[in-house]
Amino acid sequence: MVSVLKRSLAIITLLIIGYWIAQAFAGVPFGQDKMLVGQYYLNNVKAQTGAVNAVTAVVVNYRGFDTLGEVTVLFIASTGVGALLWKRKKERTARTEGSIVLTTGTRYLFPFVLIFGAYIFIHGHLTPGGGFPGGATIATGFLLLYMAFIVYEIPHKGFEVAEGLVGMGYVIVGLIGLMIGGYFLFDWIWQTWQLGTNNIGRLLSGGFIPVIYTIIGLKVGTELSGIIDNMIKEEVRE
Amino acid sequence: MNGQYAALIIALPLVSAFFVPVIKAISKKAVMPFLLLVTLAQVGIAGWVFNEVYTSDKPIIVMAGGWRPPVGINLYIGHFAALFVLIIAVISFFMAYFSIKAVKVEPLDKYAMLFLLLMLGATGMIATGDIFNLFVFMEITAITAYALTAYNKTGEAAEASMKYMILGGIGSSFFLIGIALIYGATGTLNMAQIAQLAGNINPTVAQVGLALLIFGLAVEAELFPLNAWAPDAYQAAPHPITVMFSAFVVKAGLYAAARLLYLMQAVSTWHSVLRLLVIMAVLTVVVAEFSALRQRDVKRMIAYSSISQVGMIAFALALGSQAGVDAGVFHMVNHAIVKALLFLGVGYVGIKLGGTTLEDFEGLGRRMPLTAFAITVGSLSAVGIPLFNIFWSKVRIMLAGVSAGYTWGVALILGASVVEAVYYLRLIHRIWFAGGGERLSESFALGAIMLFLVALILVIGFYPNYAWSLAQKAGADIFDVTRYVSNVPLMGVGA
Amino acid sequence: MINDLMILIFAPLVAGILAWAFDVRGIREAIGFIGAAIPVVILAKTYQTVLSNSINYTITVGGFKLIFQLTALNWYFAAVAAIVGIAMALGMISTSRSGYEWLFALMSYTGVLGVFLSQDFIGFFLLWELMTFASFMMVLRNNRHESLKYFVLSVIGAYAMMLGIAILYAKTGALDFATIRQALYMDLSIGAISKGESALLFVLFLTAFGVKAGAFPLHVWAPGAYSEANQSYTSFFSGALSKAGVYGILLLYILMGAKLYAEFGTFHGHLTFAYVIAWIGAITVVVASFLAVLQEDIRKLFAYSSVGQVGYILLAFGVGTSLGFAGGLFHVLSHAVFKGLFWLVTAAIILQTGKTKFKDMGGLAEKMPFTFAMGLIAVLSLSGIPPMAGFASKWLIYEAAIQAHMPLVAGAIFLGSGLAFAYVVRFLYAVWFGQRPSDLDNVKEAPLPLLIGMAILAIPNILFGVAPGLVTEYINKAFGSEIVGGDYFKLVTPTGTYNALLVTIVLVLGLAIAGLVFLYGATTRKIPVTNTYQSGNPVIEDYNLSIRRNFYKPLAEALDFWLKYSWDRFYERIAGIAEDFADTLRQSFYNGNVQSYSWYLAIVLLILALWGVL
Amino acid sequence: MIGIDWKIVLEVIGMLIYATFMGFIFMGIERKAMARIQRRVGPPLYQPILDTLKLLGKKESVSHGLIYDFGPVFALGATITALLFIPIANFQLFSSNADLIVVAYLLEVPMLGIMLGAMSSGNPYSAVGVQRGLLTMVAMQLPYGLALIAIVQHWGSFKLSEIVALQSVHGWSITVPALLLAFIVFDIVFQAMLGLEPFDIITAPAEISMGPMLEYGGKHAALLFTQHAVQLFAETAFFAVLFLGGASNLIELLIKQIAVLFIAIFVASIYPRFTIDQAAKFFWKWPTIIGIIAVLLTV
Amino acid sequence: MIHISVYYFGAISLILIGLYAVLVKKNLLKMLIGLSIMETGVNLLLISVGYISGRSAPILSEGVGPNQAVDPIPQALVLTAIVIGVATTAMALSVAIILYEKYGTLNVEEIRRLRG
Repeated sequence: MVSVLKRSLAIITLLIIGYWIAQAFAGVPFGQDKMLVGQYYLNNVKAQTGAVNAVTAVVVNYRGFDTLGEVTVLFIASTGVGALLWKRKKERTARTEGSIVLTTGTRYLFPFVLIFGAYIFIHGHLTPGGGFPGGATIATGFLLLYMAFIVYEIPHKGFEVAEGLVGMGYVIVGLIGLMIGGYFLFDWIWQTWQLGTNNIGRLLSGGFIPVIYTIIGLKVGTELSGIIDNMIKEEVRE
Repeated sequence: MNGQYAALIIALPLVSAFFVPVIKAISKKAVMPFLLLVTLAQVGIAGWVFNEVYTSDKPIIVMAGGWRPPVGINLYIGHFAALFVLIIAVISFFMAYFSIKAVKVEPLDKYAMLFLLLMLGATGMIATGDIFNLFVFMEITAITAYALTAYNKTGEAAEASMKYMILGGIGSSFFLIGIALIYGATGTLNMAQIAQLAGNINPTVAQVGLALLIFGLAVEAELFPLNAWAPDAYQAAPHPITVMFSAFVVKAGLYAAARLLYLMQAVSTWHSVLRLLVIMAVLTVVVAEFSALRQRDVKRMIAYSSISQVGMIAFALALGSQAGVDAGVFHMVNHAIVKALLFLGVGYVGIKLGGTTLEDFEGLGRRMPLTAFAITVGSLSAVGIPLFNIFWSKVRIMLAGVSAGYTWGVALILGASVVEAVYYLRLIHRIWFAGGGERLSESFALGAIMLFLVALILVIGFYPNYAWSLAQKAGADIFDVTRYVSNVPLMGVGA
Repeated sequence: MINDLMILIFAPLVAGILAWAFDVRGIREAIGFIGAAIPVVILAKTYQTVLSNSINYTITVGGFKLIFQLTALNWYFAAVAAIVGIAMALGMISTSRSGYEWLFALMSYTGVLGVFLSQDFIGFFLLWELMTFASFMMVLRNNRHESLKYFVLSVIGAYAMMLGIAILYAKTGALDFATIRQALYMDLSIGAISKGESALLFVLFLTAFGVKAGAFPLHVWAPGAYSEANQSYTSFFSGALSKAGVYGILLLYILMGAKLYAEFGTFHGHLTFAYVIAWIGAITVVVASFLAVLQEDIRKLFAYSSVGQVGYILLAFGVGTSLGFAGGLFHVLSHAVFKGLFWLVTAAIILQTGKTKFKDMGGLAEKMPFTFAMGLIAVLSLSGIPPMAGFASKWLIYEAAIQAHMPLVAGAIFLGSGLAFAYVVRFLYAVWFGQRPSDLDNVKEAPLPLLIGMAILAIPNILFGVAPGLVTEYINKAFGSEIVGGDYFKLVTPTGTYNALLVTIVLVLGLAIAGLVFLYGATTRKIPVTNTYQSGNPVIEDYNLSIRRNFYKPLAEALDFWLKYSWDRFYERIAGIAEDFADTLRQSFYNGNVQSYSWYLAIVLLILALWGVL
Repeated sequence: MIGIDWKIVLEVIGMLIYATFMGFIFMGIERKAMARIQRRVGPPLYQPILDTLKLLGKKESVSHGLIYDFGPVFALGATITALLFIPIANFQLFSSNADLIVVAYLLEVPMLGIMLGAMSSGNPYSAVGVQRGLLTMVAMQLPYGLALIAIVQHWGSFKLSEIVALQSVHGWSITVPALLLAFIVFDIVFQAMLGLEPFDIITAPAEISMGPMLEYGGKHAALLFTQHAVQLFAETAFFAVLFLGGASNLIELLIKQIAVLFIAIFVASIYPRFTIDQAAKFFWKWPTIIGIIAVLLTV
Repeated sequence: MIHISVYYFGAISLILIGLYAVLVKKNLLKMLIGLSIMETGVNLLLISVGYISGRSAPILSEGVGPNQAVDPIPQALVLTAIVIGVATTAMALSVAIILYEKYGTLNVEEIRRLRG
């Protein structure tokens, strides 16, 4: 009875809240052009950043600060999971190998998955995608390895250091911008050095977007792999 | 030096946090000293920023990527932010040292990273001038806080973290809905521009948007009844982290709420939002004080006390008057000092005596006189005894509250303060006049930190002029929206 | 920066901090005494100046302008505090055992002086709280429960005052007395403050000052707090600190008198609001005096007595005529000196015997003759025997009350003074006379500093008793009008006369006649107390027929109906309910279930939604 | 102040002698009348004088210490003081220098003297006597005060001489209805002031011997007897002044005093003794209510 | 009645469903799933706000000029929001692991040692 009451109360409450939010969104009509800053981005993205993909330009360049935060959030997640699931000694406890299809497939696919991931983040300024999907794709490769082989482990020491170093790399890129251009996260490659101005729409353009996306891709890849590693392994009592 | 170098307050903790794995790979023992060093450097930078802002009397606008707002994200380091960034840095520095003594649970390198990122998150929340960036920093703060709350890896810690997480998750989701509404209505995310456009938004959208933003932040700012996670988190977190929660993490949430609130003054239902906030704030004070009354665990008791003080700050900030905001900011500063001292003292007792229940505090005056003295001064200050700092801000809040027409609110808060006096004074009696025990040795450096905080309390208590002038400037920074808007070099996109 | 007033107010505090810091026996006493003596010196120095013009000092602290002013009226209160203060310091040299007590005793001294001298509400409130806090700390050391009762009631009072201050600030935009007074005066014609608000302000301030003065029904803290502090300090606590409440009532008249009069008019020819104060005072006198009579503990007895005596002052102020103020002010002085003296005597007794209950004492007059003499002076003064200071002030209050046609209130004074007589005689009997328990055979006279302190307080009792005009003349000057006529020795009101000197002379004459008869009579032979008519039974330790315990049992029987009710128990009950409520609240709200917590969020959203939708 | 007014000095000395003598006579009247009502012969009127002289003549008296000696002396001295501030007939003495309140208080002071002496004797019966005396005083204080207040409020002055003068113009106090009530109250209280039944709880001869006076003998007792005599005179005179219009000469005063005294004696001989709590309850009931009505009527 | 687009409706429905799970389900994992659903709903909402009828993705290649693309900002925001959501979920799951170790259950009504 209590449960029914609770459910019905919840439903009534939620419907009222939903109605309230919905009537507010009625004031933000769907499908209309409400752009203000967005239009500026669209108008100037090519000239100012060298990227064709406006989303990427916004993410990495115009609103680079958000992305720095985003990377940090992921870093926190990986660190946090590492901290919480930390044990003096951990190892994998899976008892069965993956099926032959899985193991074989993994063996052949793994390099391609990595390459595809790299492709995604390197071409972030041109096509949909970017560092995060790319990194996630790379992590998928490692997940495949975990699923296929019971003994496999990522080299966590190395991954951790790499994670830290690439993270630092991002900030250092930003600090170089501060030194060269006078602003933190300033796109010195595009705006000061003006590299690839003739190449808009091709790979070697977009200022530091590909650089940063590479960093992010590597970082996301290692972090997500680390999270998987942490969650899969269990404590060994001696 | 160029004002843009103020970006270092964000960049330094970040780069240091990323550097920790490398340090760990070199030597595990170097991690904590490194943490200390970084926080010290942060104090230096924050001090420079503070000096810069207060001597030039102009805010520093850091434009990330060189884009002028609203195209790029800007940091707005005005009087308030400069003051609080400094407070955050100093407290973090102290707590970094305290962590060396207090935190023994592995893995310390992760702890160091999370510590730095918590500091970063709060700094960012206070400094940012962009509403979505605020969300990002809020999440940085929140997720680090989740992780650190559970850091001790006991059942209680995990439980507290879980509660925090679920409530925080709901809060942030609705905050994001609020952002969506505001963005949809204005087409921009820059706070200054939102302030400019706020008057023209569809009233329903503005009302719901503002309400949701405040709702999301109120969870972080521990307003009743959204604060249920707070006592658990305070109690279960490692001692230095509790200090940081109370001293500045909550403050960041409060500040953000106040900032958004005043930026959106032009919204037609603004005053009703204020009234609602005042009600919530008063209830926060009353419920928290009563909850603390018979608390057996001192850390939890002080946590409730902290919540109630935060409620008082929220009350002041929600008054909608210059006097109220000034008083609120002043109280924030004082409360940061006092609660840092109290949690530090209680935490140190917890480490030395193995627990923080009331029984552990019996005879503390004989066992750990210095710590006992510090806790006593902190308690007396929290009660609002004159010649301690909180007295001044409390008086200010009360005057502002009644001037704004909330006599009932002030009456209830004062009534709750009586309850506060009761439990703090009981604690003091227990410390000095009950029980006994052998004298334990106390850490010299921690003693020095405590005495420094005690001295601050007394200096502000005896001669609050300087602190008050700071608070006034910082308060004007929040309240005077026109100045805020004019200080941000908007490009005039679309407008 | 440095100025006489600053030194006057803060010298005790600084001395207290120093005494606390150099906690070495001898040094701390010296520092403490100097700190307590400095205000006396400064007040003596400024005596001539204040009558003609006031001394001002202004300082800005934290954006507030604190104004201190030494006017004729303030000087009077400060001087009273200073006399008791120095006596307290002397007493504490003998009775205090730690720097802690010096710190807080002197801190409260600073608080009291500051309260009297403040001319703005922030300074007033600050020092008020400081004073409360310091006196609380003196009690906390000995008894947690009583001290908390004291503190909670005081803080309720202080916060009521804070609320009142804030309302005044909101209405007038000012915090200094002069402006507020003017603004409230202007408000008579503007009417920005409604009747309800005026009533609220009145109740708030009355609560604040009533608590400190121990006015019924807020007096319950007094017995515990007075008796659980160091008794030397209590002389100051009861003698000077409770006067802050009285001063506050006076302030209420000064600031809001006109406004309150305009709002509430008169009731049978009395100012309505003043009538309330007068009745509070009268009830306090009666209730506290009855309770004092029934006490079995020397400290409790004087504690209730103190409450009752302050009731007289409230009553006098409540009369609302200038004669009433004069009487009240005079009683401020005489209460301070005789009650301060009583507490020092108590301190000496407790210090020397270690006993506090009447049943454990007796026959000490032979062992501590000087203390006894001082106690007798205090008894004479308190019970209003002419020509003592206590009589002169009481006489003025009678005159004022009856002249103002407040017969019932005056009746309360009669009853109260009868009761006062009863309890002081009881004190005399139980402590000084009768058979001495054998464990008190080695009791010695009190130490010298304490005796000096007593003497300092005893002299004014006699001096202002024989020459009450010294005080009334000052009061006349302070008010700037001839309230009480006559000369140094003779008080003249429109309806009555009291020539203190003549009464003294006649009394001496009468005593001389009686003494002559006595001297010319037969020789006397001294026999011990135990050699007495006992229905044939010898008086021995086991068969002690002294009735020190339950001396006034018959009275308690006569009053049994009323004694069933107790405000103290009532408050304790409320406090208990509040604590239980707190438990229930936190157990049910913070119930530990995260799902409930999520519901709280949902409910807030629901409220927001309903408020938005509707 | 410097020049001594010899007329006053003579008046004072004369008055003291007269009052002491008449006081003793009043005591004699009291005993005689009481005896007559109880159908005894009773002692002669001058018997108290003889008693006192006998006590004074004793060779040696015992003492329990300084305060024991001081008590009776103080009591007598204070009584004399009180007497000198009451206007007696056409002798104003010092009455212009002190008013009703002073006199009322001075009349209580002797009590303190007796108590001091009694308490220092260490005798439990004395202590009981002290307790009873004080409680009686507490009990009667309220109606007593109310009666005095009624007088003062009605005549608008505290000065006894003025009250007398006003009565001679407007008629005696008891002719005023409100003051008649006050008179009734005062008369009840007066019973207790004189220590007569039903309020003779203080001495309660059969219960606690003589109460406060128990230990005294010799010259101490003589002093107390004298004190009692003077007090009797002073109190009756006070009564007469307040309610019976004072007097223009000693004879008139004497008549009024004796009248007052006889009322007291008659009441005393009719009623048995109250216990102390009964007395308190009694005083706080009817006399107080009547007193309150009286003072409210005079406002 | 109000008229809102089906996208908004869907997104808001997701939010409500998620919140319903949090409010009603006792299993911690289900509550966390609810939170995730809520986040998804919010992200969808954010994206929908940026959509402009008849325009294509904001990649300015051939045929897509600045006036033919939808608003890029919400998409950028959502990218960030998704990552934040992932991070929260990861943290929540590791906390859940600890809770299960210590309490032996994931029923939130039994995980309440900290109360009052």
